[in-house]
Amino acid sequence: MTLGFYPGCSLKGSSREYAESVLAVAKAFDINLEEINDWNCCGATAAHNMNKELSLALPARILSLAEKQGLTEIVVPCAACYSRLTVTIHELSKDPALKAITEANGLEYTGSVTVLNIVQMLDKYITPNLEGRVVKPFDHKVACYYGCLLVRPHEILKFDREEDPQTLDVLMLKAGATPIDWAFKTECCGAGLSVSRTSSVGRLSGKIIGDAKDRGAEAVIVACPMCHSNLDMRRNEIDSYLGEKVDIPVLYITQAIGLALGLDRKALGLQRHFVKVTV
Amino acid sequence: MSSDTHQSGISGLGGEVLEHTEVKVTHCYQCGKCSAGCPLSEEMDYPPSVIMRMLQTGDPVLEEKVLRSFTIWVCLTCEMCFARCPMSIDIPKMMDFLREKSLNEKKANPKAKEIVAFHKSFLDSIKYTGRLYEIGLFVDYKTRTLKIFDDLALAPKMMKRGKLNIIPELIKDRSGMASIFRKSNKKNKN
Amino acid sequence: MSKIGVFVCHCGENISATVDCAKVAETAGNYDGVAFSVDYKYMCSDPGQNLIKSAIKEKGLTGVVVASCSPRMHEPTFRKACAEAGLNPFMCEMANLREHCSWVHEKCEATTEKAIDLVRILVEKVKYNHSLNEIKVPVTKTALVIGGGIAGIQASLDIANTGHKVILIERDPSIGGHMSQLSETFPTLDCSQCILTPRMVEVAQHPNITLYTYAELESLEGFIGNFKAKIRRKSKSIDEKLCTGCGQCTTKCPVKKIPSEFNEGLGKRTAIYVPFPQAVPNKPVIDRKNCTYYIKGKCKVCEIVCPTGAIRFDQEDQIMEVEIGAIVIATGFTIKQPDFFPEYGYGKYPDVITGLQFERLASASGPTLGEIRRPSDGKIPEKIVFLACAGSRDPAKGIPYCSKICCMYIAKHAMLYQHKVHGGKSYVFYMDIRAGGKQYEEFVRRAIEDDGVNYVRGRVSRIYEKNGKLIVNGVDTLLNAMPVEIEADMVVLATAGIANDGAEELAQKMHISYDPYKFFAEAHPKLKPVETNTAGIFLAGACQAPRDIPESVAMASGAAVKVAGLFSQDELTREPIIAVVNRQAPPVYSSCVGCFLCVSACPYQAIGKEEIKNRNGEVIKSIAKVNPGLCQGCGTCVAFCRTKSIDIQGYTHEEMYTEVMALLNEY
Amino acid sequence: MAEFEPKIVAFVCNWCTYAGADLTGTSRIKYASNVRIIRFPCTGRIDYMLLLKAFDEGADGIIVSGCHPNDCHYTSGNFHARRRWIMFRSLCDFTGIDTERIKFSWVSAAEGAKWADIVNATVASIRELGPYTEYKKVAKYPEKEVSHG
Repeated sequence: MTLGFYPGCSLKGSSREYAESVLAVAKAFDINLEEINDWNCCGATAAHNMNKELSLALPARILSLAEKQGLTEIVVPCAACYSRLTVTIHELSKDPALKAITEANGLEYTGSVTVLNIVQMLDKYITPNLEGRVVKPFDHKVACYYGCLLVRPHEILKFDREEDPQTLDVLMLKAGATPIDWAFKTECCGAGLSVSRTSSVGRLSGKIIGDAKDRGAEAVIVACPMCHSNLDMRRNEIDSYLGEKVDIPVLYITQAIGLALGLDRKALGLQRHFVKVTV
Repeated sequence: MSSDTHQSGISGLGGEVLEHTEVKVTHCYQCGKCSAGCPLSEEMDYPPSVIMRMLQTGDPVLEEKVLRSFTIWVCLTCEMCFARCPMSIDIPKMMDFLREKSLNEKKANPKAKEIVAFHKSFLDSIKYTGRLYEIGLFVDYKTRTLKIFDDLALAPKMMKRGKLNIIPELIKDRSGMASIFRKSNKKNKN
Repeated sequence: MSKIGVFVCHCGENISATVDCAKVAETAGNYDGVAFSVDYKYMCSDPGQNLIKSAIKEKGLTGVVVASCSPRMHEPTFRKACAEAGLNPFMCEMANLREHCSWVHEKCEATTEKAIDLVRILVEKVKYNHSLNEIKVPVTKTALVIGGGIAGIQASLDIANTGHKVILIERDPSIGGHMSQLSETFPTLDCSQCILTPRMVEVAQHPNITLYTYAELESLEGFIGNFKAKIRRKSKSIDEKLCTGCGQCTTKCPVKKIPSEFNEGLGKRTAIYVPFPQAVPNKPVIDRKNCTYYIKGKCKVCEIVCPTGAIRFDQEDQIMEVEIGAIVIATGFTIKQPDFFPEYGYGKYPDVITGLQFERLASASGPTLGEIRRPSDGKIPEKIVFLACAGSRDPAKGIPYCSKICCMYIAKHAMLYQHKVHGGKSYVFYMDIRAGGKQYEEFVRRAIEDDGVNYVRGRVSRIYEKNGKLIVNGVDTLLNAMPVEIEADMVVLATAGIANDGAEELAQKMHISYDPYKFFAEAHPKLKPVETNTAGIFLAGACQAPRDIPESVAMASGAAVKVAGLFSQDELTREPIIAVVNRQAPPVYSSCVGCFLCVSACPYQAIGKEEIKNRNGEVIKSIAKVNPGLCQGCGTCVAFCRTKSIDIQGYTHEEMYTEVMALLNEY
Repeated sequence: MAEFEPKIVAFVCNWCTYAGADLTGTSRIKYASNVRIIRFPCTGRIDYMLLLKAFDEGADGIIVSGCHPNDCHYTSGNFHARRRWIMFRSLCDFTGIDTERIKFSWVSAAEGAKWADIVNATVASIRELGPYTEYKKVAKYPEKEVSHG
């Protein structure tokens, strides 16, 4: 089967291991991910911070391209892109004036595209067939970290419960892991302030890594490239916030699933992490 | 101002917030749950509930302080406040509007220089290439902020791990992209 | 031929200042059918009324129009005067020349013309009026009280003490309600059980009160003074006559780990149980859901140990029918449980408890014998946090209202904690302190000033567990919304007071209204706080809205007086302004075609079906029939009726069309 | 020329609007004297044929007023009145009866001033519309001619 695929900028650059693992897992289940032709950046935090119209027009172009390409379901692994696309669909359906703006840009979007985040994709197409495919159970205590953009705003995303969500945990359980009950599943990692206010990120991500460590997690599982880069690449700041060196690796959910499926570590891009993946 | 805002009895900046975001500042009863849950509250000059209160007063002096505040820039739009607000007030949406207005009126807080610069660099990057060009973004951001040495150690490590593209990815329809930016900006400036 | 008298009042100068009263009387005197017309300074005075009475007698009047003030003011006065003179009171109408004319218009020709019109309308209407007789209904002088909490207890005792019979039903095995669970009560800190238990015993022993516990209302029909209720007496699996309450069975029952409802899950009970030691009646029931015998078919330990042979495993629910004249609903309320709060852990932290659970911890008869110990490990909490408005005043969670009692009981809890745990630290997160009651504010101040409770103004955003502590993320809005993080040992949520489960179902059984939150609706928020919109059904206590004990008791006594007032009459009289379905000579019988649209339109369930039978008892026709006891006279059915077969006495089609035509033909 | 004085009939409920109009009186608020109030137990009782009858008989304008939603003395009569009004209005619009001349409103027992405002506004708007002369003419055609049809 074929699903639409919107990788987003991070997956082509700093988070290419996410893309690699998504594609590897999909391939293992005979799912063809067809990239949207000539896709553009969704605008991320910058656009909606600076310019509302732009923050809707950019995702609208993506949706319009997907529609033109005949894709009905598109997989968006990046939680931030997922959030921007979903919010855009919501806003466009709600406000005709906004729709007019996108149309002014020569963009047409009739609303036929469904956007799936990675967890929804896995839930829908992988989980039902997972049983029997797990050759190397991911037998570790894991802290599943959802971050902000997968669960909020709940009114629009309607994904899982907004505090203490469970979908990733259930998925990891099926992959043979022991998900721990911890307190920072949906606290913000610092996301968009990664570069411009690194100190804040150290504090916010530090609390997350700290709690995971305190509760004995052997790995943190994420589903968002921004969360990953903050939790993985900002270890200096995190360690200095925590006052100790913590080397718990941070894995994308698709990497963890891939490992359980017995896929090649390199194919999953594990060598690209800053914190060495020991699990 | 539309007649709606007039009818709501909210004038000034609160009225503009209502007009553009449907957020009614009068809905806030100052319980403080947003400030309590905000991960960045302690870095803000005015926590979110205080921003709401300032807008409620309709006092132009306080409204000016809101537009010049650091709060609106350090807000991460993590949506925690909105998720837990007992009155379902969409504070993040309001923050988006305040940022945009602050920027248009050239009132962005000096402490937010780096944050604004980063956002600008980011948008510039995608304006010309359609997709984010991370090295370009970093170079542009560093020229804007003169923070040359921050994060410098990160780049080679990323490079080594294949996380940075040397050559930008370009989309084909770059004129279409440019047009989207032009149109969105035009409307924005008036 | 009608002989109508018109009496135009000057009301001192209130009417005559702008209306030419003499001209009104003179003009009216010339109308067909008007036999007498006069104007007078004060029609409502004794001489004025005598003028009407003597005219009725002397001129043999068949109808009267008094043109004076609003009928809402003096209609009863003038109708009574007419009745005293031998004229049916419903042959008297009032034209509103004061409120609707002289007071609202300038003195001019047009104002007098309007006055003349208003009189003419009613002169023509009176011609079509019919003599009506007040409706009399008998009264069954027994009251049903539903719910045996403090409100139901008070209402039962008050009614019983007026000499009337009361049937009190309670769905739990014992009366006492939430009040019996409380430790101390605000603002005096007297022991709840100490003041409640004597009342409970009084109920059990009162000769006028019949108490059925473990019983629920099954159905209700009838109307004020004449209700019929079916009561389901759930099987207790014991013979109450034989049981002496010795307690052998409850001691020996092998199923001992059932969370006790009375202790809010903090203690355990057996499958055959008495909810608490002071229960009334103090006889056990078997909880069939948890009893080994009912689950697995064997055990019967209780039967073996019972010295009087009172266990009845095969006992069935009994449906009992009672006739009653009035009902007091006192079914109380319940509270939201911690699992309602995502941000406070969905109920997964055992040391995040409700206010009611704290009551049990603080109660000398509770699971910890009054020591404040946390449920998880039994440790005495050194730091405790109380959260006000947990769910209340939270439209996002669907509860916009204030639960009213929490501010006070939180102050009490914090105070009790400080008294019991020396050196302990307590924090209260609040938005406003609502302490409007006698000695309430002083009580809260005492908690803050004398007992050192830390009040922090702000709402808590999140609670999570870390290293055996509960981390409470709050804020102090009085300090520029500064974040406040407390590592607490225990957190008490003052969860919202909500309507009982099944409140909606009960309201529908009784045809009473309820608000969007399923609290029962009073007939008028100010002037009829204990009445419902169904005559003869009254409300007491927290089933109407969250209420504290003094308010519940006051409401119960209020409801009891309403019942006693009703029972002071042998018959009820009601205005005959009710709907009637026409009847005609055979073979038509009635123009009603039996579409029964009126049945569904009637807000009072006052319309039923009537079968017209011939001499052989065969049904010829089925038509609508109005129950005069239930009909309130709104007339909604009249507008619905497509055959114009239903009409409302006093506002008939004939009368209303006549009014319109009389007005416009000359106007 | 003297100003046109419209004939306005008000069908009001006993519990809210009638009492509200009483309050207008006790508050001594002045309003146009063109209105004549006819009292009903509830707006739910008003069958809308009566409105047509009023136009037939020469009314220029009509006010129907009862309790606010949820304030009905009889729980739901005003809701029935409103629903019926919505249907009736479209029927009138469809069949050529001027619904501009019918004012449907809610006036509570506490809204004395509102009652005065409604009457004044209705009088003003009907004055603008002018007398409903032609309708009256149609309605008053000699009976024998009508009865043939």
